[in-house]
Amino acid sequence: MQRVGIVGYNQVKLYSDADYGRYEMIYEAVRGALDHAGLKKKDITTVISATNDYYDGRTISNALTVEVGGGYLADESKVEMDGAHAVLYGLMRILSGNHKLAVVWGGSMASCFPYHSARLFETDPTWERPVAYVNDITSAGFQMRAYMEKFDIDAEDIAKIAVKNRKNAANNKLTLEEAQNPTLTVHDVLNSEIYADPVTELMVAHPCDGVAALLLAPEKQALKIIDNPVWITGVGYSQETYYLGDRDLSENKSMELAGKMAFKAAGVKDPKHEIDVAELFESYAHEELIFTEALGFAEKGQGASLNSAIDGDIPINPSGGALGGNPPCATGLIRIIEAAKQIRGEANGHQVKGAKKAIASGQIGMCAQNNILYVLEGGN
Amino acid sequence: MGRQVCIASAGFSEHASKRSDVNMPELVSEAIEDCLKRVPSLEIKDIDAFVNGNMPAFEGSNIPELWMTDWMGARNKPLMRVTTGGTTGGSVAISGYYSVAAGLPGIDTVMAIAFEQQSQGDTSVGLASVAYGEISVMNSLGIPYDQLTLLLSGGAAIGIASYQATNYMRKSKITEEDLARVVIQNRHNAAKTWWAHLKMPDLTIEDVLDTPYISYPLRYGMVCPASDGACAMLFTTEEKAKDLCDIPVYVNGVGSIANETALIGYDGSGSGQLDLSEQLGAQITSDLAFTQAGISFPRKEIDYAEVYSPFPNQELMWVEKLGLFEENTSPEMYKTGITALNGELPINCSGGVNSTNAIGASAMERPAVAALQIMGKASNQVPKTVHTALGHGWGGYVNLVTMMVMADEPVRKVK
Amino acid sequence: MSEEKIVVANKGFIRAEFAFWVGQYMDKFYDALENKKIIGNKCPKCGDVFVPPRKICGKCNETIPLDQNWVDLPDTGTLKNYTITYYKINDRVSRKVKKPQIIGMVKIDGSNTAIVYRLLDIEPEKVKIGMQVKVKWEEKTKGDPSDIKGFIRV
Amino acid sequence: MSKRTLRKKMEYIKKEYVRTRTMPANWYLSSYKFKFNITHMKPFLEKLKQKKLVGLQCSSCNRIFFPPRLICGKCLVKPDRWVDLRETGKVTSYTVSYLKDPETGEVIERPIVCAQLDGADTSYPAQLDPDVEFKDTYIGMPIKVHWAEDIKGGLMDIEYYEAIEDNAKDLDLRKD
Repeated sequence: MQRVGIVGYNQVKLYSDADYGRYEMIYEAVRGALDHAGLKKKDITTVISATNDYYDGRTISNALTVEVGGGYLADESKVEMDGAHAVLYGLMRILSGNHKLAVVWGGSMASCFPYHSARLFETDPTWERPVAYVNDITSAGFQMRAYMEKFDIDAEDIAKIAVKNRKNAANNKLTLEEAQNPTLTVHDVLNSEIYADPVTELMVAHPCDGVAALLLAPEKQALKIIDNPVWITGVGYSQETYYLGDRDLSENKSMELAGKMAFKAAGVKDPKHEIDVAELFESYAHEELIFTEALGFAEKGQGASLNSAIDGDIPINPSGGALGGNPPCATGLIRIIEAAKQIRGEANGHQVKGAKKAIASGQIGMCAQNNILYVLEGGN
Repeated sequence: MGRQVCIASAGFSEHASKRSDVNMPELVSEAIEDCLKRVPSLEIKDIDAFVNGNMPAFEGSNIPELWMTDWMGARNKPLMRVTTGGTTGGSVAISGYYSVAAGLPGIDTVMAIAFEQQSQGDTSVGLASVAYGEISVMNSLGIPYDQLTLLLSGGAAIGIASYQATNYMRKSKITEEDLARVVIQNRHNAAKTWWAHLKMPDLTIEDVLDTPYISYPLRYGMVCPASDGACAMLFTTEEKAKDLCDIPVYVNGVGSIANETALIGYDGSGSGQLDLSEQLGAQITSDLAFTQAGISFPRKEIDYAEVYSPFPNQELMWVEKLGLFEENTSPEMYKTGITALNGELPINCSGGVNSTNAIGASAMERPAVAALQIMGKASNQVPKTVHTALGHGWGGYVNLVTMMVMADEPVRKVK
Repeated sequence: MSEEKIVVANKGFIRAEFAFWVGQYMDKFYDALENKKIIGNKCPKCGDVFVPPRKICGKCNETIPLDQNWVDLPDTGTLKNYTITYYKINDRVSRKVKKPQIIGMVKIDGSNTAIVYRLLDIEPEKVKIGMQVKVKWEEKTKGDPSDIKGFIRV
Repeated sequence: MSKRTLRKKMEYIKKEYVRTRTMPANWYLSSYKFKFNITHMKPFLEKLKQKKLVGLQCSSCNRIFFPPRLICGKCLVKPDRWVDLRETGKVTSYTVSYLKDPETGEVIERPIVCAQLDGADTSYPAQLDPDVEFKDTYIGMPIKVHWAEDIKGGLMDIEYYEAIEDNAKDLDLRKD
């Protein structure tokens, strides 16, 4: 796979109830990304957005964002998945050779819609949705229980992840204020309110308001635009079957397949030693462990023994991850931006020393049914 | 950079106003089955990736691809969902093209699927919600809701089309009869297409003009139906397509240029498009796609066209805006039969959106039919040989357009 | 702009109604539920039994004919997984309730998939993965998913 | 569409499908909020109170937006210059709405127009003088603002547009 450069990015600070209009927030993200790269509106040839009709409360959620998202007379399209999937489409458009600069933006305002109800709309409407026993909350509980039961893991190990991510979030000023907690303890996490037993409230990446934007350019153009683009060298994505009863929730098949595909594309043979930093979209603390295992950073069931702190073996989510704020449709995009920041050395306050190769992931669906993984590299 | 992309097959499900015998995934699986029938050497497990889309708010299900994974055969396969409202199908087809063109390792054969089961949903509320927020902000700016309903009775798709119709009628001085003639051609063609919805082999101009107005100058008999249906297209690389089918259809140009929002506009800030029949976005899209495909004289070089025209005035408008006919001449072309099945430039021989409109799928059915016409496998096949064809889609808030130009010969990309 | 920002947040007020066609496979299944019976269908290739029935087996991509391969199943099963939550979600809102619900994932005996329902008449501490459960039917069945009120311990 | 009652059936070749049961679901937009930043509308509304019309101009491409816009899509910047506009304009597009009178049940045909003020580069849907017959409406028709009796500082201060005499010599521009 040919490499594609990330030449600019911007993320609006996350708020639980932002004092922003929707269009204003999108504009701020896209304009900021263009300014970050020193580009103009007329340089844009294609715009890919990631929004969701049920999150925005409107049909064709991209139709009226054409002007504010920089799409006027540009080749415009929308991916109705996570922002990270929109990056994939932007990447495809760049790789096809038809486009020179792609703007990818994604986000939504969770303060404006009933998040859990909108997620309920994902379930099988002919069987599960009328009774609503399968939803994003219960599926989180099932997933954590399946993981703990199969590998005999303590809830404490999972709480540790929540503590780590929320502490990391405190060092990242773009994260949600409510999610930051530099003094959190494992005891606090385990004793917070029950979300879906065994998951507690503090293990959950709560939805919030936010928009992020990213600029992609082909290799030649990227080098002309800035001196130190971050390269996307590999991407993999996959989807597993839908019904929770058909799946082994203790592992994540789609992340495993996405990882294989991405590492193969990027020529990564030994992810554990080659990857310097990982930004994973974990909707719940336990998903981070399941992902680390799926990606081969640890043996199955041994994820908790990996030191994933900011100065650890493989720092995972030094930015705070999705636990630091989860704006639907933007979270995966923010993970890519954070990984790019690490490589460029722009991660103020949560920089991993000497990060050269990073991975970032995005997901959608119950129990992370569909995953996408990127391999990012620095250097020219 | 970038690979040559071919369409190896396309398939449809039966369309009807109520496909009450199937649920959404089953409807989709019908289209996939039909698509794979034309490529006997390919099995569902040989497909490397999937691209999907529908118009979710018309159907009440969010990201239904998650649920229908198994029905599509997408278990443990890469999948991407693209939706852009009315142009969803076109956007999905284009993303199918890009998925192959990008040359991501291991992704050679891509199944693109667009579907809609409109009978499940509430289309009027769905349409109202397009600009629901805008309506509410105009209310905060001092317009009471009863006034807004009056203003926006021209806000839904049909209203927009009637604005376009008045603008177009002023320029080209056509009569309602000209509009009815387009409808007749479409419905007669639909009668010969197995999957089409409104099959009316004996419809006459008088019948159409006998129906009441919905919104001047559009009459009930001129308006598209609401259908249930699905469409699937198979994109693959040049080498694989040659193995799979006799006549691979090369995708030579794609475009989906967005224009400014119209009518109340975003934020309730008015229309950036003064003349709704001008369609700058469509003009630039066709320029872009034709340039990519190396076509300088579309009127001469295009052998077949499928345009997205829920309303007859749009069909007249699009064929001009896409560069197929000179400005204001298309009504004449319909009169003289140039656009008929055995004409010089047949248009919408499947019956078009005017006869079958499963919104999410409609814009994909256009390139799908065009591709089948090139292959010689379309159900209402034109008698002449089709070398170059185009499929067009329209939607959004009068501002989104998709277009795909296909041919039986490739235009090599410059390295 | 130095002026104070004015942001309005307007509430919506309309509602869209949907009615999902269940398809002929699920229709048969609901007919059975109405008679307080559980049926599934079997993949002719791998032999997996699905509850509820499906047109296509995702594992082998094999189409299961509508008129064949139906399997009658008992209303007993094994608990595979469970969770306890105070949240209740519907199409409009999610809210917290006082009494927690125990939601279990139950593998109906003789099938290869699991279905998700409430566990009834049991204390949260006593729920054990692997325990045998049995369907508690709603008294008046309507032929929809709510005919199964939940599962109780055998 | 409000004309459901007037529909005449059109026959087509139909195929009957097995009717299966349905599962209900709802999408409650009442649980949604729509957030808008309307800071840029404030000066505009204040001017309306004084019966003055202002448009917002993009200082990059010089287009004038009436009503004001948050962002100029062409340049992707915030327009920030206020310009005065005249009260005259023209119809850029129109359609006829058929709404039932809630009391009499009679269907009223009323033209809805897109109005563009002279000098502005955008148009917006507005109402025409109720006395103007829908048959007399045409594209390019000159119009003038009719102010409401009590001015509140809202968009309804422009109650409707009244038709003014068409000075255009070229009558070809009129609708036939």
